[in-house]
Amino acid sequence: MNYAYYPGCSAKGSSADYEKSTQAVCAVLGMNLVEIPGWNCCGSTPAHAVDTELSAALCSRNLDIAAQQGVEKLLTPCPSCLSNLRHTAKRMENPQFRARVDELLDNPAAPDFPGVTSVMQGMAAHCDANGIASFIRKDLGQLTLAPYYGCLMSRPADIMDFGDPENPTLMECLLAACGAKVLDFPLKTACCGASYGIPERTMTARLSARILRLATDMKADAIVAACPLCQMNLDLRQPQAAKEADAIFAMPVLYFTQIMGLAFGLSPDTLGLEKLRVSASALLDKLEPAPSISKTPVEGGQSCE
Amino acid sequence: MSAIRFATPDGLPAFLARLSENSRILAPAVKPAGKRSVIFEDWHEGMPVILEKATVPPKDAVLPQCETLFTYKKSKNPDNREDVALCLENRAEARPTVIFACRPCDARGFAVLDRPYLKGPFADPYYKAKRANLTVITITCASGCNTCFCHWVGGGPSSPEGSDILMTEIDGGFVLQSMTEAGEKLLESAGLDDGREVFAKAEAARKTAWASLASAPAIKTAPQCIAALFDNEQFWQEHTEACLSCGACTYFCPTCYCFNITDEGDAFDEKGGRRLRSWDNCMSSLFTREASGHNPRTQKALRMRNRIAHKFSTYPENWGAFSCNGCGRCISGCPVCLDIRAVVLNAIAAAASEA
Amino acid sequence: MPVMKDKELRIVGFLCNWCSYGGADTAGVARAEQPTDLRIIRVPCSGRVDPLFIVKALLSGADGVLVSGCHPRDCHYSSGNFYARRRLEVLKHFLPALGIDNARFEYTWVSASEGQRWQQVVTAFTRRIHTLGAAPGFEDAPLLMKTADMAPAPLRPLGTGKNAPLESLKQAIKEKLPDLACVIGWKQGYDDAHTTPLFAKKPEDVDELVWGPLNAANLAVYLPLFKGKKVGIVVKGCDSRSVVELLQENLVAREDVTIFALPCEGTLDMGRVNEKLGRYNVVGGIAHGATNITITTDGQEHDFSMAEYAQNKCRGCTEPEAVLSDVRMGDSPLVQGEAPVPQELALLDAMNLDERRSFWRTQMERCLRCYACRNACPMCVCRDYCISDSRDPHWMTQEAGVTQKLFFQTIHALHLAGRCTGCGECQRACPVGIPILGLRQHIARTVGELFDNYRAGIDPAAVPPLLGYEVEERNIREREWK
Amino acid sequence: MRIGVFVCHCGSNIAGTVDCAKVAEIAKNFPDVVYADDPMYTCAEPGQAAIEAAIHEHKLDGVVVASCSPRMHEATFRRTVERAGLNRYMFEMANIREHVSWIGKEQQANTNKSAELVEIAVAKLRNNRPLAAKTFDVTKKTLIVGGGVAGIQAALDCAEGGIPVILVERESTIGGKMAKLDKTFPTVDCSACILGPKMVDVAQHPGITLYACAEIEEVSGYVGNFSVKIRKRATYIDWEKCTGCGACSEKCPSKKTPDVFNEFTGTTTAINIPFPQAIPKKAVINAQYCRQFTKGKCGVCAKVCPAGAIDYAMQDSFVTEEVGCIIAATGYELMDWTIYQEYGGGRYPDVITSLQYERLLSASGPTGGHIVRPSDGREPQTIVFIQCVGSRDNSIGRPYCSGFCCMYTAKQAILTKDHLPQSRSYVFYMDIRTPGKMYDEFSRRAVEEYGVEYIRGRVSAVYPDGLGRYVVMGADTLLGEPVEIRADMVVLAVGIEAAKNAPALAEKLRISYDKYGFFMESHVKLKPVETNTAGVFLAGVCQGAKDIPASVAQGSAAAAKALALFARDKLENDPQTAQVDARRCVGCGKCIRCCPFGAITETEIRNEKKAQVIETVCQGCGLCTSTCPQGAVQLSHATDNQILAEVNALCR
Repeated sequence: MNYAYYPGCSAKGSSADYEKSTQAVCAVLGMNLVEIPGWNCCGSTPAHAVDTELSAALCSRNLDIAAQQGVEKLLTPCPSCLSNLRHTAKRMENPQFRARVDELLDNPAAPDFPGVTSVMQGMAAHCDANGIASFIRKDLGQLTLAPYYGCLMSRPADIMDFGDPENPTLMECLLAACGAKVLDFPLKTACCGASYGIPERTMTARLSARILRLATDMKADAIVAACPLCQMNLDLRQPQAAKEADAIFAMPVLYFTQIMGLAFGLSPDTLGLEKLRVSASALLDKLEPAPSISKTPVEGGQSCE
Repeated sequence: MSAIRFATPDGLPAFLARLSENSRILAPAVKPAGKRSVIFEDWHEGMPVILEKATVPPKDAVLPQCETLFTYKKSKNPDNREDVALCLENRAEARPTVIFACRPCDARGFAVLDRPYLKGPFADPYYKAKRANLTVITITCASGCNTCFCHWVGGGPSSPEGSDILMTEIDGGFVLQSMTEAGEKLLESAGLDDGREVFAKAEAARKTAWASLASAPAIKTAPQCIAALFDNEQFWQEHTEACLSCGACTYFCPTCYCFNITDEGDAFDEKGGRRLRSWDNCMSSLFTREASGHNPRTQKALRMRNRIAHKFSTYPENWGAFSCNGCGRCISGCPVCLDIRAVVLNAIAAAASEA
Repeated sequence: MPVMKDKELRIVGFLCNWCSYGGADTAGVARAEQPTDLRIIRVPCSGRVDPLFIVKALLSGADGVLVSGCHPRDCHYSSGNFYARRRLEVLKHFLPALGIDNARFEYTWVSASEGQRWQQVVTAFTRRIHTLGAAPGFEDAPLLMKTADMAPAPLRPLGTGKNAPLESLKQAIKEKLPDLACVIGWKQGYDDAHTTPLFAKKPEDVDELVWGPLNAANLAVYLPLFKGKKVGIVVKGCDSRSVVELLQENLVAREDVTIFALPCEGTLDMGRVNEKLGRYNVVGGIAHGATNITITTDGQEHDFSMAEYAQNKCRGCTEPEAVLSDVRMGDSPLVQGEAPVPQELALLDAMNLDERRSFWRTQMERCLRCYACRNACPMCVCRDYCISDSRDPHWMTQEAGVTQKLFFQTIHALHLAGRCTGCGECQRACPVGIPILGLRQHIARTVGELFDNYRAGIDPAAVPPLLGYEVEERNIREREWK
Repeated sequence: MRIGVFVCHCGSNIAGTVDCAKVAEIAKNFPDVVYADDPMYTCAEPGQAAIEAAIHEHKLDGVVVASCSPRMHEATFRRTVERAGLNRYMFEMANIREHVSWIGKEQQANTNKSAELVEIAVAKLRNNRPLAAKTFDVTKKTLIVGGGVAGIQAALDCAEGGIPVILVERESTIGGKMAKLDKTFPTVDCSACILGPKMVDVAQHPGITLYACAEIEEVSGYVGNFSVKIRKRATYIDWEKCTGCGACSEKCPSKKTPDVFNEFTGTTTAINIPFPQAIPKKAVINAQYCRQFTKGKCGVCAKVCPAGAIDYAMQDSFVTEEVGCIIAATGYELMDWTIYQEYGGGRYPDVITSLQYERLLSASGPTGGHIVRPSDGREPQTIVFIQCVGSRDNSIGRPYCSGFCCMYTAKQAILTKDHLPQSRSYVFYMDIRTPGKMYDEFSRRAVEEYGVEYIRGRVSAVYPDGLGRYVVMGADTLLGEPVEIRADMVVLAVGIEAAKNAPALAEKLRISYDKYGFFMESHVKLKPVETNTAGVFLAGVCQGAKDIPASVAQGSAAAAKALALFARDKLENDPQTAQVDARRCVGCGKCIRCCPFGAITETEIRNEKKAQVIETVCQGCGLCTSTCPQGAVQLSHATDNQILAEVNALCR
């Protein structure tokens, strides 16, 4: 099945591993991601706080491209892109706002935009827990994972559509379907401080440390992220956080797509694991071949949604 | 000597236009509908000239469905609010009116109304003013119809009673013959061609019309017969069972003249209070309901008796003529096809068998 | 009373004493500034607000009417506002049929504590009325004459009832006659081309009974007059629905009425038949074909095919057979297809508000207030105590103006809400052919849309929609307003 | 008629934006108005005297007062005109304060509007008729719904006043929420010790009939003569025989039954007596957990019961009581705080409600009065109390203050220190609201004597730290910085809401309730005990948040209302009832079908069916009047003609 796909700029740089693993896992699931042509930045720079209309114009252009393609749904892996695209679609419902944005565009934006959804939501909509289980080739039963959505994915609730903004559960659902032990991770939607990584390094370190410490204390084998910025922050800045917290962390921070890929038996290279700063080798050691290819159905077998 | 004029069909609009310079013209107008009707309306140039028998008689011209007799206003003396002044304003309206193309039965209706309103002990000023300003141009009938029976009750397809001008259709046009002074005056200034040459054709047409009518039963004894049946409740009940007690028969009757008086509005209001006179309907229970709530005619049979007796017994007793001119609208307009002719004939027969 | 020129419009509010009047007080206590146009009439409960008050105000010159009561479930009288909601919602749908913009009427719920909400309601409603401007009147609307089209093809083959088992029916009636005060049917009227009601008391009377397309009159109208007596009645399908409605309203007892039914093959539109017959002295005879009748007048033959001359209602009829009967004969006709939008209603639907006001002004001008429409209506059970000609209550004057006449039609239509079976007798009875049936059809459609496709006169045990309520109405979304 | 119009200045309240003299002058031109004046304060004694004088001097037979809302002073002025010899219904009011002067500043528009409102009132008054009340007998008996402290107080006061009482309690014992409390503020005396004797009094008072495990099924009738059908739920134990010995629960094998009385802090047996001081002290079987019901076999309790009181076949039964008034005292419940996901949404065992904490504190509770963590039974060292959980929070649609949480939180913090002297307590608060007698002193003691740390600010999240404790993250808004506390236990001061079945009961009683389910009093300030249904009174938290002293006071107040009602042998009805014009009535029964009160019946007049209004039952809503097509039923004082007169005055 084809899905229109908006990778976002991180996918081409800092989160190339996210992109790689997303493509790989989606391929396994039978989701063919078709990148929309000529997309641009979603405006998720500090610009969107400075000039809403300019930022919306950037998003509108992307949404317009998707609309011209005639797609119904657009997938994106990045919560920040998702947030910007959805906010724009919402704001463009206001005719005055739309008129101002249209002035910034070469051509007025399409009257109706396609719906935008995250890759995570897209996967859950594409196949239910049993469907995911049927692809499992490696047993993740020894892994204890701390799902971490980051602060953006579920907020604001009415825009992002992730259920309770304090307690989203979709990622848990996917990870559990892959056979891993999933922690009820209390800080799953807490801020990691990434956006202040440059001006307020201490604060960022403190916030990250809080998450890393809890995951460590809860004996997690890895934190599972869904946001390029969070992943980079928690992984790359782990020494800074450790210094701030006066602790030693060795917590691999993987994308949920990487975990899924591992469960599906994909190779670490395919999933871009080599890009991790905190190595996932300990984690890989805990993987075992799946006991049998045809797994017993996941309880209920219902959709994750 | 009456004036006799001739008008072609094409000449009628000009004739009416000329009349309308000084008068309001009431002429038949067609109201298309699932059930088409013909209503007298203020004529103005451009309106088609319709010569059909109207669904509603032109009674409204002298006895409006509802007229404001007068308005009354009260005002308080600013120095003493308990001192209230009452001011009456008479609203008797009478503008010159010409009824065009009513039927002889309709015109005879005015004669029926004239008696109580003008010839009784008190002349009604409102009626009188309107009547004095009214000129009636009647088109004679070329035939009878299934519901009308003018020749039973003293009329006929070219009966002149109540008309100022009789108009008869002949080949190529209409002969207009004045029957009254007013009619004569009107025709003389109407700008129409002389019609004496073709008058004979008109007379012939009228005769043909008379001849086409089915023979009329003798109903001369109706007043006595109906009076004799007054207490025969069964007779009246049998003839009223189907009656719905609506006002279609009376409101569409050219001779029914009963009215109701009501006051509306407030004397202290800017518009003042209005004293209204409106048609009343003796077939309704309300007609005789007294303020106490008592009603001498609760049964519709008694009300039917009243209507028939009034038209064929008591009015004739008082005025020497039926107050029915056989237009048949009470039959054609009745939702359940009650037939006043049958009631009268049956009454005569029943009285005979009783006697 | 004149409004302040160029500044205020006339807005009338009906507020329940317990919630909304209190809410308006609360707004006052909070000094919540509001436009000055509104004049409040205090009523005990929104359930006290007869929709006719609203029509009366709008026809008398009000530019807007606002009704406000307690929130659903909060009624001081527990359920008054539930009834009000249904009735006012029906009115809201109905007003446009008259040509009145229903944005001029609103009903809402404001509690005694919601001063702020009251301020918002008044401000928004007043703004809305000012946007609409002064209400246009009826008396000076430009004239507009329009007529309804003929209905499309009938849902069943129409015929003349020639082969109906009339003789067997007469036999059956004669058998029952000894136990009955009379049996109501049809007989020949003043000529062969017209029928009139028959009240058969003796067996020989029964022989006068006729059956066929001339039997247009709905005889159910006579039943309440025989209250307490045992009577029989011969019905067409449509008539039987009126009987059912009378049973539902306790105006006739089931054990008192014996219903004789034949399947109806359609009735003629006598208005058009008479128009075609024109003036004639005598009927020379009438011949029934299978699908047409031929009437000979003064030696001339006139052919009337049922396909062309049946009443509109017969074409859209889905109940040619009685819905309730004691003696039923004849074969059941096959009805195919859905009932179309009735023609008089389609005519209204096709007009905009201005046109409708013009239309009604043009139509109502010729009304003589003879009340044949009312008295021919089997559901007009008030009879001699209709509020249209009473002084206490004093709803109407005797004045002959268009608004008075139209107000009566509104009274009739609103009183028929959920009760009208669409028999069309009102319109058939009108001697001047005013297409008033459209108003009844409009309200019947509204009732159907709002209340689960309810149709009057189907089930004697049904609760008529306006005499009931649901705490949560499925199809009324009055709370979406602000 | 001779009508007098009085246009009140209300000091400057009206006269500030309305030219009252001009309104009076305009009014003089209205029909039948023979006198008009514009007094300064119409409702004051001189103002009322002036009305009386004018009635005499100008021979007035009708009076219009244009002033404040009739909801404020209609009754006042009705009495005024009555004193001067007029019938009280020959009076109308025009509301030119709340509806005119207070909501608009333009004098010209206001003056015009006031004059029009007076005109409407005059138009209505000209159609008014004198109305006279009817008298009827009273059943001198009170029914009280709810056996919490408010209901208990009302019951005892009524019974002491000589009025028989029927007390209906949903649970198997009376005592309500107060019975679950350990100590009460501000005196820290034992709740059971002060409530217990009152409960015993209820049981022993000959004038009180107690139905526990019972609910109101149906209510009909009207003030003075209610008929109430009560459903007695099946307890599966014949209470006539049960001696409350407790042998059954000792032997009951189904020991994992949730303990409702202990707020689910522990478990109990399927057959049990909720607590030792229960009144009535009778056992009840929880059929959801009883093996006899779930598995179809057991019968242990039937075997051990020395009185032979067990009856597994018992069904719900009904009893109908005739009473003259009803007091609703149905209390409250805690809102469902688990919607707060940031506090774990109920997933963390050591995050508990304050009421659960009361049970932990209570010597008769599941822990025998030892404060221990539900998760591991250890004594907590650090306890965080979070206030306003579900109170004053618009984000979840609960803007109201629950009233007593500040005080009990202080109490619980103090008791914590008493129980665990080494412990540390923190209280996160928004504002401290302690406006009762000795209340603020009490909360200060918590801070000053017991060292409870009060932090002004909200808690943003509570989460387990993975090491067995909880991280409480919040803000100290006084210091302006984030706070993080490692706690062993978190106690939430959960906001209150009306009892679950309150709306259903309100509909049966025909009283109003707000959107949170609290019953509506007749007037927020002046009639806090009455409801809009005559003869139904309110006591306790069912009307709105209040603490024990206020609940007790309102219980007594409701009893006083009942006693005052019964001080008369006969009652008068409100004559604003519907009247049937039998001549117009066709007996179709549409009014009978609609009447919300069953106040219209069918009668026969000369063999014809007609409607008939039972005037004592009719409440005057007028639904029948707008239902009757022929206008045969007219609501007195709001007849069609009266309302039409008002419409006509406005629209012509």
